[in-house]
Amino acid sequence: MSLRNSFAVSGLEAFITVVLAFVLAYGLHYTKLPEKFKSVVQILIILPMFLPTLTYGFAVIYSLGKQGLITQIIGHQLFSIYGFWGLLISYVIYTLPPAFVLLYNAFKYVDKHFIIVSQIMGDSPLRTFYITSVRPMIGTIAAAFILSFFLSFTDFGIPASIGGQYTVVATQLYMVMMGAVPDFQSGSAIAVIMLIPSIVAVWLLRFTERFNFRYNKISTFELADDKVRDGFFAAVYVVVIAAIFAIFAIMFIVPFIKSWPYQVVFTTETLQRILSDRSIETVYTNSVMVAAATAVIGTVLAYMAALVNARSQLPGVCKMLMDACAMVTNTVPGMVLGVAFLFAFTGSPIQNTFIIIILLNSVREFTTPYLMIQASLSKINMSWETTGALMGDSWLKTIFRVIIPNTMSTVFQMLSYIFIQAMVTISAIIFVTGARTMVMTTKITQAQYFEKYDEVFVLSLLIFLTNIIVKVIFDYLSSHDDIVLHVKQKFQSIFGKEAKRQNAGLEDLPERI
Amino acid sequence: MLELKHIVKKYDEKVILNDISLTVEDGEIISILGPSGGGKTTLLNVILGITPLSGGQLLYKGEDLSRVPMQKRGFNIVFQDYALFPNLTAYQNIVYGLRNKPGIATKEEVADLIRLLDLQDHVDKRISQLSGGQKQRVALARTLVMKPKILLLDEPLSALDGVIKESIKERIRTIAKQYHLTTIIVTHDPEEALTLSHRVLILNGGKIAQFDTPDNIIHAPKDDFIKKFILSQLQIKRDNIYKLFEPGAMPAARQAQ
Amino acid sequence: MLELKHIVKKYDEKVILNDISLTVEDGEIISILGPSGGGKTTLLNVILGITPLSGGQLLYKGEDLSRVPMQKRGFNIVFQDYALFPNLTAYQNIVYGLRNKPGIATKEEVADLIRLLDLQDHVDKRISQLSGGQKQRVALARTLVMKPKILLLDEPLSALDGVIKESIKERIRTIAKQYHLTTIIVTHDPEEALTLSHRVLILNGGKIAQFDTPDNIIHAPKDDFIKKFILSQLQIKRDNIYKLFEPGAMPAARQAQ
Amino acid sequence: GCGSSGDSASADEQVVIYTNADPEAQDAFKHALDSNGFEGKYVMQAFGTSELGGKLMAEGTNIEADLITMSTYYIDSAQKENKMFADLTFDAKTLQETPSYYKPTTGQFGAIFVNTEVLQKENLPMPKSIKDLTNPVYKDKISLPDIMGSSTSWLLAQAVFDAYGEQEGAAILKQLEANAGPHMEKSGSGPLKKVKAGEVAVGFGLRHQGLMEEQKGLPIKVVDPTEGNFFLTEGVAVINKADSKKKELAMKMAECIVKNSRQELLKFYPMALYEGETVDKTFEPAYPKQYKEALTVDLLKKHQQLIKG
Ligand SMILES: Nc1ncnc2c1ncn2[C@@H]1O[C@H](COP(=O)(O)OP(=O)(O)OP(=O)(O)O)[C@@H](O)[C@H]1O
Ligand SMILES: Nc1ncnc2c1ncn2[C@@H]1O[C@H](COP(=O)(O)OP(=O)(O)OP(=O)(O)O)[C@@H](O)[C@H]1O
Ligand SMILES: [Mg+2]
Ligand SMILES: [Mg+2]
Repeated sequence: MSLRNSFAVSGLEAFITVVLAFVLAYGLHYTKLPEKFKSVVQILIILPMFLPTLTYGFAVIYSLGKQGLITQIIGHQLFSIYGFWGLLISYVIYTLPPAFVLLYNAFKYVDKHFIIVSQIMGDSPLRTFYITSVRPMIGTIAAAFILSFFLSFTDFGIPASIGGQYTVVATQLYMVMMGAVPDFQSGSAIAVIMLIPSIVAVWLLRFTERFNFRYNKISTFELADDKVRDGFFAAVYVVVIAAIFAIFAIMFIVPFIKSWPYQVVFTTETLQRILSDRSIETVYTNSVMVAAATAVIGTVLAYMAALVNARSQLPGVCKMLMDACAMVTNTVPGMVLGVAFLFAFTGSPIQNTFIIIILLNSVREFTTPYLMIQASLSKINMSWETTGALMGDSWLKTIFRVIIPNTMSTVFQMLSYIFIQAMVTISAIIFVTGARTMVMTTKITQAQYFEKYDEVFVLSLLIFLTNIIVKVIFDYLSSHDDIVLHVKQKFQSIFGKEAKRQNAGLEDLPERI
Repeated sequence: MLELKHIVKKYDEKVILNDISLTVEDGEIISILGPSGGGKTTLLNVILGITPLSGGQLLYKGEDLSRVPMQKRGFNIVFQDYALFPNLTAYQNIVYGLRNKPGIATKEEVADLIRLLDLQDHVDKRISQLSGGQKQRVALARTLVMKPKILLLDEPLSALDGVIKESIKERIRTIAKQYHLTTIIVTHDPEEALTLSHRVLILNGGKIAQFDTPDNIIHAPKDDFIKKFILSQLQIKRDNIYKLFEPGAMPAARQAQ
Repeated sequence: MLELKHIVKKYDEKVILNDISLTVEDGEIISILGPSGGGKTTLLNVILGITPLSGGQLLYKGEDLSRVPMQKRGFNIVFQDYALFPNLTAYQNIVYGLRNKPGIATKEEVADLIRLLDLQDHVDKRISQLSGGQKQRVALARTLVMKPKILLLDEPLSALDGVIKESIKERIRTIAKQYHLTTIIVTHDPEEALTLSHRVLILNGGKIAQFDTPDNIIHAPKDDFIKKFILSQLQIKRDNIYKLFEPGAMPAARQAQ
Repeated sequence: GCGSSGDSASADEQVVIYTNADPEAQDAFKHALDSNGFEGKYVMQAFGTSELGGKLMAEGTNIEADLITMSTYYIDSAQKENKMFADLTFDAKTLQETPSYYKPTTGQFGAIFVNTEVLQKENLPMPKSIKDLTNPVYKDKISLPDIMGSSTSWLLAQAVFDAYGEQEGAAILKQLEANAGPHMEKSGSGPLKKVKAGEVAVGFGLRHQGLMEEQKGLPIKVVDPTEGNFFLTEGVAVINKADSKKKELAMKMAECIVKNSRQELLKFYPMALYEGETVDKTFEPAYPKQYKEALTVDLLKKHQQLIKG
């Protein structure tokens, strides 16, 4: 029953999310809206990603519930948020950003030239749309569907807070593993059942791979002016972003209100009280430290794996294994992974250290950065390693001198993605944090147990702000990776002989052999 | 008859095409020649209607097309990179347009065209299985099936082998004659431009450097640019080939032995 | 002296190179010519050592290199797509190998090379700011700095303009002479092959069709394939150009007016 | 006095305390420890009941903590499973008999609470008993914890089974579930959350939590059900670790908590656990009651069975 519910709500949710994400991503590539507008929209759509998933359920209750912000503004409740519809909406909000990011990036590799070919061949607008946008994206659409499906299929936070009578398999797992009587044995049985769809997912991905094709090159062209088209998309963006804002606005209001919704008086008391707690500082530092370390280690892991896959001569089996690994870590519920780590590392020296948290996070956030870097590694020149070898480099040396510098912009994207994810994930690490290794998200979970919602929101905002800053910095670095290069050269020319040789040339070389 | 009157095209205040006026007769083959960045592709795009004009007029058979959208102009293009749909077979690509305008070409006409372009053996192949020359011909067939009023070609030959190149040139000439098709070809190879077309338009920095018959361009180059850019290339080629066919006159060969 | 003895290369039982035997003298420029898929790039890869032999032997100065890994052979290549490192400037690309083998070239030698290739004004530019011809020369310089025993070039000229093409050809000849460098060039343009090199190797279907001086290939083609593939291309070109320079002899031009 | 002297210890020597207690109880523990010379000699880390339960089951004596406070039925089953707690070396006279490896810290009653504003707006009668809530007028207007997800729900089940017997009780509980509809909560604090947010009019949960909101001036009122206020206890236990010095220190702290924090705890958790304790009548529940059988995990499982079938 709960399994059927899970499939129904996750399936429908994934369908809606993919359609919506597709429309949003399409508009950013195929309209002539001002570039500034587009870049703002692009960030706003993924804003929910910067908040801990735990807050989504709250946000929905406090905005669309009986006493919610939206309900109060409109004057009556739009629909009952408990059960199917609440889940559906929260899941869509939850999975829209990652699905959007996936599709948005994939559109970059679609040759826009074909729009003209299609139009000039007399295609109807619908057929042009299909042949130039949908058809080339089928593989990615499937991937986005799977991603979205599993995110909601394995999430228990949202159904726990607004699932109502609509039981899903993830909450069952939650109740068995973490309920009144923890039962890890039955829990693992449910977890195994939950893994079955990932087999289907791997198959689906392999199947849609057949539809994939590569364009020889990616040409851009000047889009025709079309006020109707641009206006339509502008409206879509405004509506979607307004909806996201309306639902999350409450999070930015509650911390400044004495007691929502009974004493709506502005106060910074709550904020002061919560932030004056000395332990917050430690926990915040821990969080940033863990997220930063996870970002670095996760990036290195994903990079190495992708190198093996995209640029090594290892047998195909290794590469397939790598892909399967990437897929599976994405489909295992975080809670199961956390409990697995708990059992695996009990009694080992890394128990109750930051290392285990970082390791767990790195494994959990493997898939997306892996896919990101793999795409860009397989696009860059295949002759560089050979050239490097002919110039006397070892393979590793070429990797460091050439391959990595030329994928720097993707590396920055990976770093910021993993950092943000590590800041917001909860379900996996909750089991492996110890007394001295608490992070923000576990603190938030506690606040939730103790009914301190204002604290939940304040801490979430802190995470949110941190993520925004990180995102902005890394986006900037990513689009200006030559700046990094420039700074590096400056440093090298200021310090050391080694630098001088590399930069200024041959001053130090012996005159003759 | 296609008339361009004082055509101006700017991108963000940067003038790319500057006061281009010319007339192309029906059935004529025109080559556009010029250095990289000279505005060749832009001029093609303007005629096709991909990109709007910044100034001037475009007339076809006296009708002003300056504001008519691309789809309604009835011109067609073969892109330099062919832009064949990679998910369809060669044949599906060729008859792609017929789905939208079923009456435009009969089955026999398509078969004729396939035969004319020597594609019989390749129609069932996927695009990735075709050689460069074959792709080129499929792209040409796909466009010709649509019976365009004017055929535009962007660097159609630059990626091809010498032998294939000649055969495609021959085919373009045959088709232009057979269908009385006005054809405009962008290229950067003077030999190609001068041997293929009735008249050659040389663009430099967005302006017309010369628009004349090959004969006149070779024997009466209008300025130094034409002499240097066009003629010196040809002369080097001529010298190379003269030497090759002169027995024992190969300097490189002599040095080695 | 480079000797190939009964070289065989297969990919999954498909024979790509079939019993290739030949000898290249020191300082000689050799062109490899042939239709697409003929095995030209494969032969270059086999000599360079990127891909292992399926059979036969490769000897350099009498030493058997068949099992010696690429890095130890001391040969070097300029790829068709240059494979320059975009994160480095032109100059950093040129001296890239010196970090690993600091003694291999002196400062003056590098400066000489840069002058010879006319790159003085471009050494501080990023790769993306260079034109195709400049990239080509930077790639050449980067390889020459390593003082390879044999220089391999895969279609080094096919992407270039006529005028630049001639100047690069000239430079390759000068360098080969100056450094007494054995040079092997893959191309699909007979004109290029025949005017640039001392001897031309024509490959067809993985076999040697002819390996001879340009003179002999033109005046004593060994078989029909050579006649058709090589000579007809050249003759067409010759005819084209003869006609261009013969006043009033242009058939296309005549037809139109 | 269980005082100890000396300055704060280095991180390695600090005693690690894991607790599932509410912040108010944590504060009481801290106050007791700090004012008796243990300041800086321990770190206290709070967990959700489920997570701490999971850790106890999975890690056994490998757990980082030296000292825990936890729901006592959990302590029992962890001891059964892992034999992980040391016998306490001090004594304190409890009102009820306890095993040798823990002493109770708090007793927590179950109760009904209502959101008076919502009750009024929806024109609902004030409930007096749990059974009242089976009345169809409360359909979708009440929120209850789920017995599978939270031990708080057990207090509800105990009250019902005690008053109406197993058969009728199970039927009543099923009716209650149907009435709660979408507001069956996985966590014990869920119902109060719903009542606070105005999503429902009535909820069932821990009495002291409702009391606290009432005192804050929110439109919330605690109602003691006539079936009785049943209770669960939390207790303190020492992990049986190899490091005897730390175990000793942990033992001292356990003793200190038992002996010095009760005064403060009684303010939030008005239930006498030790001999000589008295409770302010105004905070005392109206119908305090104890279940006839010992509260073990097996009993909980049996009740789960009865309800879920
Ligand atoms: N969409 C655009 N926005 C701004 N500038 C453009 C755009 N398209 C082309 N240009 C500029 O217009 C000029 C002419 O470009 P065009 O592509 O017409 O040259 P071309 O003659 O076809 O060159 P090539 O032989 O290299 O193809 C170039 O300087 C180019 O940078
Ligand atoms: N890694 C490989 N695996 C299998 N077959 C290959 C591989 N590399 C090349 N071939 C095949 O070997 C044959 C010769 O290829 P090669 O690249 O040497 O041709 P080429 O003469 O350089 O052609 P072109 O002029 O098109 O570059 C082709 O049929 C090609 O499909
Ligand atoms: Mg162009
Ligand atoms: Mg090749």
